[in-house]
Amino acid sequence: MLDKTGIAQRIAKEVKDGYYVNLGIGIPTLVANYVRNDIEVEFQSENGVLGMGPFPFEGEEDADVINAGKQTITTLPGASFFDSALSFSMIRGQHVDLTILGAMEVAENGDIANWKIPGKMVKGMGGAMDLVASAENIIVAMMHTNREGESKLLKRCSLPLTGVGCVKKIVTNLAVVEVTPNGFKLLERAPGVSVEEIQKATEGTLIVEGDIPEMEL
Amino acid sequence: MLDKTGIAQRIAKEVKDGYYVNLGIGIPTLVANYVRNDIEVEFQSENGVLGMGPFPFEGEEDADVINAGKQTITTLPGASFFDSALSFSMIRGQHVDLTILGAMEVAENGDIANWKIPGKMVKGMGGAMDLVASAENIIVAMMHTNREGESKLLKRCSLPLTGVGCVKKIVTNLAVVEVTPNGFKLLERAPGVSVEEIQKATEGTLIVEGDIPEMEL
Amino acid sequence: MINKKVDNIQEALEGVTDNMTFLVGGFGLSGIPENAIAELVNLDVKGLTCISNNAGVDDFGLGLLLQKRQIKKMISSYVGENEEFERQMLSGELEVELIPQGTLAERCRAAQAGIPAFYTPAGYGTEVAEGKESREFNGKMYILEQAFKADFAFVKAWKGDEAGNLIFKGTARNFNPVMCGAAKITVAEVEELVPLGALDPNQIHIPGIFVQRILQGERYEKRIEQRTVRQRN
Amino acid sequence: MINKKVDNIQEALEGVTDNMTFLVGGFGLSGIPENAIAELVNLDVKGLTCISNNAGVDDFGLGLLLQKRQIKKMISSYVGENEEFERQMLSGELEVELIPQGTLAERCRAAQAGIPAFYTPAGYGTEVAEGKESREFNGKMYILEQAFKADFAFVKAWKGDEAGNLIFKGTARNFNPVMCGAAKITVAEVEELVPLGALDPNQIHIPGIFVQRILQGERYEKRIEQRTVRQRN
Repeated sequence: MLDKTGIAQRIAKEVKDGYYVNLGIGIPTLVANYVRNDIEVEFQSENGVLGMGPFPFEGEEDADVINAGKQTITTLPGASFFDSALSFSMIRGQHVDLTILGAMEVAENGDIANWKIPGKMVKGMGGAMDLVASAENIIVAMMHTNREGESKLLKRCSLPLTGVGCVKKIVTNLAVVEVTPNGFKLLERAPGVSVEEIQKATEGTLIVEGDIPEMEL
Repeated sequence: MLDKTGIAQRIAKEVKDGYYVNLGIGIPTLVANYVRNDIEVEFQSENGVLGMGPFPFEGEEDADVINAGKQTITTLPGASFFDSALSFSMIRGQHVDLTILGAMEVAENGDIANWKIPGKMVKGMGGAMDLVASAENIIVAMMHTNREGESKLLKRCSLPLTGVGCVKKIVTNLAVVEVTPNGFKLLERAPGVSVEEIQKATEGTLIVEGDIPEMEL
Repeated sequence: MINKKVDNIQEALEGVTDNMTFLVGGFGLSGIPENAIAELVNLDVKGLTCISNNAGVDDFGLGLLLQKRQIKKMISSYVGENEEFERQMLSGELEVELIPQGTLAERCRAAQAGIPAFYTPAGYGTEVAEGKESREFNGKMYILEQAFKADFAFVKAWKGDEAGNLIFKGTARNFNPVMCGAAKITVAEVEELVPLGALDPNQIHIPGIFVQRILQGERYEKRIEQRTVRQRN
Repeated sequence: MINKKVDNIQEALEGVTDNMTFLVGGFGLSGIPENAIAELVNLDVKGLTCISNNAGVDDFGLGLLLQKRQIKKMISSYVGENEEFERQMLSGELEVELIPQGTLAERCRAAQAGIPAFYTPAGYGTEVAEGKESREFNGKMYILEQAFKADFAFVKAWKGDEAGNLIFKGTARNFNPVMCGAAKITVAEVEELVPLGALDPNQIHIPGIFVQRILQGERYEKRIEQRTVRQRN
């Protein structure tokens, strides 16, 4: 079974040479730490920066240079700043190659819910609805089950949706799953996790074809 | 009767302090020469410049600094360059206070035709359709009649329209006319021109109320 | 050049009254019009509708207006980090409309650009689409969104000149440029008001035509929300 | 950084074939992609649809493609100043679609921004509105216009870097920035390709994400169409 760092490590392998990538808050943010350094990748943050680098050294923080998580950041040579309209032109116009974000629920038809729990304080969708409605390549990073042990990979989402039919791949603490027209297709098992355990933790249709390899990190 | 310079001179009096002004090609371009120099005015050109100055001195022309008539220009302190989308945001978003352009025909309902004569080579509308559809304050600069002596102030336009119900005022070689719900209202006569002459040269409804003053230049 | 300079924040906010709708720049606490917000607190105008990506924190940004219950309605994309906001929202004192961040930006830009409405895929098939027209283009579904209408836009820039030309810095740019000219009156406060001609005409982010009033901000705190650093090796 | 640099114009135009649709930057002869146009002449591709504000003059700009009858259709706002254009248009060899200049700019911008369609007042009640949806918003009439779809965008910038970041100069900016990212492949040619990091991230007009290929243009004539000067006193 993977921890959050392991999920980030596994997702980092999905980041290909020449990709522009938007990372959501939480586990997705960690992905940047594990991307191979022999490939060229640029990270976009929807508040208006392309070419983000690491966090600044202490004492070098600039209030005018932050990411969408409001964290102080640095930029790499070749970076650019832009306004919110142009930032979402990048996203809506499908110029960003890969979007990685967290979720509360994903359905086997690719629907995603990650912004609202009725009856609880709702913070808002931020840029998530634009990202999921636009991205051609969306990977969800999340735990396979919620705190109550209930599956987050469902036949149908029960929570208010963020987007419809958009998720392509899910990486959880238990498995890598592809969203297909017939349901969740199991691609890889987390180290030490059996197909049965994954099956048990998956409410939606799980397609298991042949031997399922253990994932390599 | 006015010549083209006179028309430009008279229109210059319509340019008020604090106005952003877009000048069309032809007579409108001349207006800039006659605007009072004790007021603050900025000229916008739809190809992407605000704060145009006079033509450059010989030898100082820059191929990268032109107006919408493709003429070499200069800029004044406080000028800015921008792309075509932002330029038409200024126009469509009604940030430009006054648009002055030429016309082939104007109708008493404010319709304007200035881009196309069926059967003849059509060069295109350029920015004229955006300008007339958006501007809150449009003044047409033109001769009162065409080369055949036919009125250009009509009941209804006969040529393909550039915009509908948009012209507010017309300054011709004979008169200053306001477009009202009831027709063309005669405001001023050109020096030495009688109301009868204007009436004769106007096919549309001409409203003449009281004494019509001669225009001051 | 048309001079847009005003001498103080009181003059900059002249005409502001109760029940108005404001566009307020900034992302989190970055690039917010600190001086305009302070003066809105001072003016004690009530019943405001504020369109801003976020709602500040308890003791800074729009949180200052929330504390004094000046805001009737917030239109935002994300409103965490604010306990007073949460209290007013849950008690029903505060009306909240949450919209996608890109839609927020584009509705500002549409107002600036004289585009009354546009289609976007964001929110299709979700609550956000309720009551809105849905339509297919090239096999994909979109919803119709309309331009904002606002009385004032309060934005903050890095540098500006008397003609109202603006340059923003880093990610403090965010929603500020697209809010310029998207309201009846745009008030820009700048960290540095430079002499006319000091800005390169080629490098101006927002031409002065979109700005009605510009002033040198008196003081900027520029608070950092998430100070995140790495250690030197 | 993702390296977009190509070494020559042949590589920059790889994939160009007959019957494609191109967005071509420039206003008149200002800011046109001179090297891309020269190579299109050289490639002798035919049946092209070109979306460009103007159509060049007889012996420069897109006029060079017209001379070789490579263009099947022009979508422009203004096409004066070109006798060969006029001849082909009147004889029916060349299809011409004239659209308002602001609509041309906005249809490019819509393609860049993933907006499939938007409403504009330009052309309402005229020929331009024929066959298009008309609709009222806030008491004013608008027509629905759609984003362009194109195979290549050819743009010209002043400076650029290997990451594809672009800066334009003066009014040579015009349609170039809004065409970036508005086609499947955007080819940017620049007067000066500068080292990575030489451009201020705050002053980049178009970030490299909108550009697939960038190259240093070999030679620029930068012809002036209307040389207009005043005399020194």
